[in-house]
Amino acid sequence: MSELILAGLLALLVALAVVAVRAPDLLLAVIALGAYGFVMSLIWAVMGALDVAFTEAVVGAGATTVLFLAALLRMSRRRSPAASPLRWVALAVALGTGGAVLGVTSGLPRWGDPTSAPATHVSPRYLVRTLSETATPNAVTSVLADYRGYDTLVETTVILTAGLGCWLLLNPRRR
Amino acid sequence: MIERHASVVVQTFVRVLTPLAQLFALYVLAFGHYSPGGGFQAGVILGATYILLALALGRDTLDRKVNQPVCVALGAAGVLLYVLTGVAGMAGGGTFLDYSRLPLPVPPVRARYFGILFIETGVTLGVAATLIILFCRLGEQESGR
Amino acid sequence: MNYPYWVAIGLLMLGLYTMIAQRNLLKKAVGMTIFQTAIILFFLLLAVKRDASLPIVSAADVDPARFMNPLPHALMLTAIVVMVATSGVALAILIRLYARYGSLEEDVIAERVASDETDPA
Amino acid sequence: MRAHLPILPVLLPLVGALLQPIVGLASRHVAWPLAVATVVATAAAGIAGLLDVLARGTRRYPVGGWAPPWGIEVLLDPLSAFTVCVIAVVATLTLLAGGPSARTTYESEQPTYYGLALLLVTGLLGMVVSGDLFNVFVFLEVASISSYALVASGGGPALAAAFRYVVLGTVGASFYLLGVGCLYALTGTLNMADLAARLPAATGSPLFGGGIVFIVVGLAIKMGLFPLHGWLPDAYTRAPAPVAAVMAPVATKAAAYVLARVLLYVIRPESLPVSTTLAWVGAAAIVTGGALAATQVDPRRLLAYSSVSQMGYIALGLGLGVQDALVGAYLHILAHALMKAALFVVLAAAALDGRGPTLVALRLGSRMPITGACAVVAALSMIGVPPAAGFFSKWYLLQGALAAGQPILAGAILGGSLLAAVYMYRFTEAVWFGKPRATGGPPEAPMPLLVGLVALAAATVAVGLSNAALVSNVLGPAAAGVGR
Repeated sequence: MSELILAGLLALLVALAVVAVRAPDLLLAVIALGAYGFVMSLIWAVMGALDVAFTEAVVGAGATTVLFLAALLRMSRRRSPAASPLRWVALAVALGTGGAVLGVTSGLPRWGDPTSAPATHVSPRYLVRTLSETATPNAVTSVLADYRGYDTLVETTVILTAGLGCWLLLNPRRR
Repeated sequence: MIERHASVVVQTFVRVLTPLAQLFALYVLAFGHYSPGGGFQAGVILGATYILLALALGRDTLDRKVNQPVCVALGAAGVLLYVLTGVAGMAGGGTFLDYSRLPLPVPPVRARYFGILFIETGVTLGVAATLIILFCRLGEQESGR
Repeated sequence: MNYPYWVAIGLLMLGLYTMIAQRNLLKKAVGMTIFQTAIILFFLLLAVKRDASLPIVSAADVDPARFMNPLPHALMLTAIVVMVATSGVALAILIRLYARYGSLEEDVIAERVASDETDPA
Repeated sequence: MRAHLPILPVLLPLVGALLQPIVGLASRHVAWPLAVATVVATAAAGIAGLLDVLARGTRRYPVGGWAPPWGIEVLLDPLSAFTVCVIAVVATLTLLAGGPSARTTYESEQPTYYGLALLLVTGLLGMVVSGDLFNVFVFLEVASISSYALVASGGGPALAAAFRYVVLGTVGASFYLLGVGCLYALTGTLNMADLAARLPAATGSPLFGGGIVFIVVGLAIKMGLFPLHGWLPDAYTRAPAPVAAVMAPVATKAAAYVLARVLLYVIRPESLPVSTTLAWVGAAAIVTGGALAATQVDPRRLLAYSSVSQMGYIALGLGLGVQDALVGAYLHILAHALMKAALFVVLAAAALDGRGPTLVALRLGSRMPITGACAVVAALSMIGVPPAAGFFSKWYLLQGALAAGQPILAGAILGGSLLAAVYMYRFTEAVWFGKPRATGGPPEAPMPLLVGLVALAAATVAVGLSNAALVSNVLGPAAAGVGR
């Protein structure tokens, strides 16, 4: 059952991505991008990554869309329909990269394999010991905030960096 | 320019919803230990309540409530709270971010629990302040230039 | 059945194509977001274990095969935040570009930048 | 404090950056002194760390008290400690020298500018000391996002350059992340030492080759390696003068360091053709970048293309992978950072004096004799004239190329020097000769700028003179240790 839901959501995801990329009206593109983010978060929820789904829903689908919309208020909604001279280059780069990733994924463990390397090395400790070592039942929280808390500090720093950057760039007193 | 929404229903609803959403943000922050959620999500929700205020009651309301330079400084203070929690672990004889060495009157494992809470609070503060700044600046009107 | 990986690859190609081929800079930013989420999807697919539940454990010393791998989840939380931060700065640059050059089309901006550089106002 | 030496080069600039907006609420005049004090402390910690590592060996610092591979470890060995010193010292001198220029550019926004500049330094240093591939990605993004904003703060044409930089930089970072994902899928670990132990058993998988190719391509974009340098010339040309002076010498070096770390420490270079390709790409970068630099009329663009050429030397050395070539590449990281910093500071001095962005309009020699003299020292080092640092780094690279039996690559190294002679001659001629145009400002650059500039030029010569000691004590062990 959840296989079917996942397949349906993935199809919807691709459709929304195409709309976001192709739409001639930028407002439509941004709305489609927001819907894309939301469907993505549903997919991750179905896959059991609830923490990521939660974040994608509030940060990816929510905050990103709000920021895109706030920016669009100050810009033109139209885009010129002319084709780019670079589209063949782009197609070659995209196909080349896609082909390379496809080739590489032939080495991936079968999807959902509980004996794959990521499932058996490093990560089991987090599940087995999160309660006894950090008193935190949610292993994602304990990995994020404690085992790999250094990453999360830097991640918060990234957010602040973006805030300072926008603060510097969009000062109304500057030209 | 983002104007005050015309409908009284919307305005009243947002006024009622805002404190509730902020309370929910605190819940998401504190309950991240047990269920999905944590500092980032809480920070975004907290920041979003201010954006909601701006959308429903107009930019003026937001500008009255938010002093932008102080908001930037609060964002930095949030990250600083994170760093200081880590430095407190160093002061207790551990490495940076070793919460088990925090100078708290609890056993080491319990200290890790509180350490996570401290840093998540810092994250919430940093993310919420930054999101408000991003929205204020991205949505600012042209007339100031 | 590795079909979810194929979706991630398709989105990755779509995003990359858009970033290069679209002349509208906002569309490039949209492509950038799709490209980044594709990679996040790829990473998260690695975390799935068949018939496993959420990585929230209620007792000590559980069987790790019964729970999803929490490590990619934690990593991708970080990646999502990084993605939004990049979008924020990109949008700030776009707003300034539009205010200065009155367009979001790559070639129009390039023309006006060129005349700016030969004749700095 | 000794126990915490590995983490201090990250903590100090981070705290300094966080204090900027808070202290900025009270006064904007303390921003510059605070920033300089921060980087001075960082450089001191970096040097102390290097001395400690040389005396007592490699230091592994488990952040959060979690043993790797479960936690993130910070790694201070001769190579990372050396690179930390390069970045911290050069950032100190450029932030000092860029102060007067930043004051006129940013005025009341100085706290924000210095906050972002220190975050850039934090990101670069964090990448260097990290022992975890994903942690490197996060620090890489701190450095990148602050760079995007700093370049864009130039306004006008700089905005277009910055957007291009965002798009290409995001592709680079995402490719890197994809490569890390492949290696993670293969081994289940992100820790560099753990990967190095587990990868040899898994070299047959397409995930191994694919992961490394994605990582190398991603980092090549970030280090501005030809032909993926598309973002670099415009970004360095249009960025405000103080930003170019801070960014250009160090921003690409951290990515080059990570490339060295991944290629030589995490994987065994002999197992893949990636290294040979890298050496040839480096040679192409040297020649193409040099040729393009020789044709520029804008001195900033000239220096930017020269950076493309000089990054080629580093890639070539890393690709060759033999002892002398590695020593040459590491020494060139230091030499290029010093001389490129000096040259961009010279341009900042010219801009302060109101001189336009063409070679013809530069002409500051007789008006600013000290500044002009420093420009000549840096230019000679760039060409590779002894006893400047640039001579010795190229000398070791040449030895390495010959030792590896690659006379064509050795030819590219020499050809790059000839091209450097052409473009640096044009640069120096523009600085010194031609009729000085009288402008309103006082003669000679402001004192802090001169202090930083003279220190950079003096360091270029000092590093050259002391190269034997540097190589036998620091770089030799670094090159040998990485090949271990």
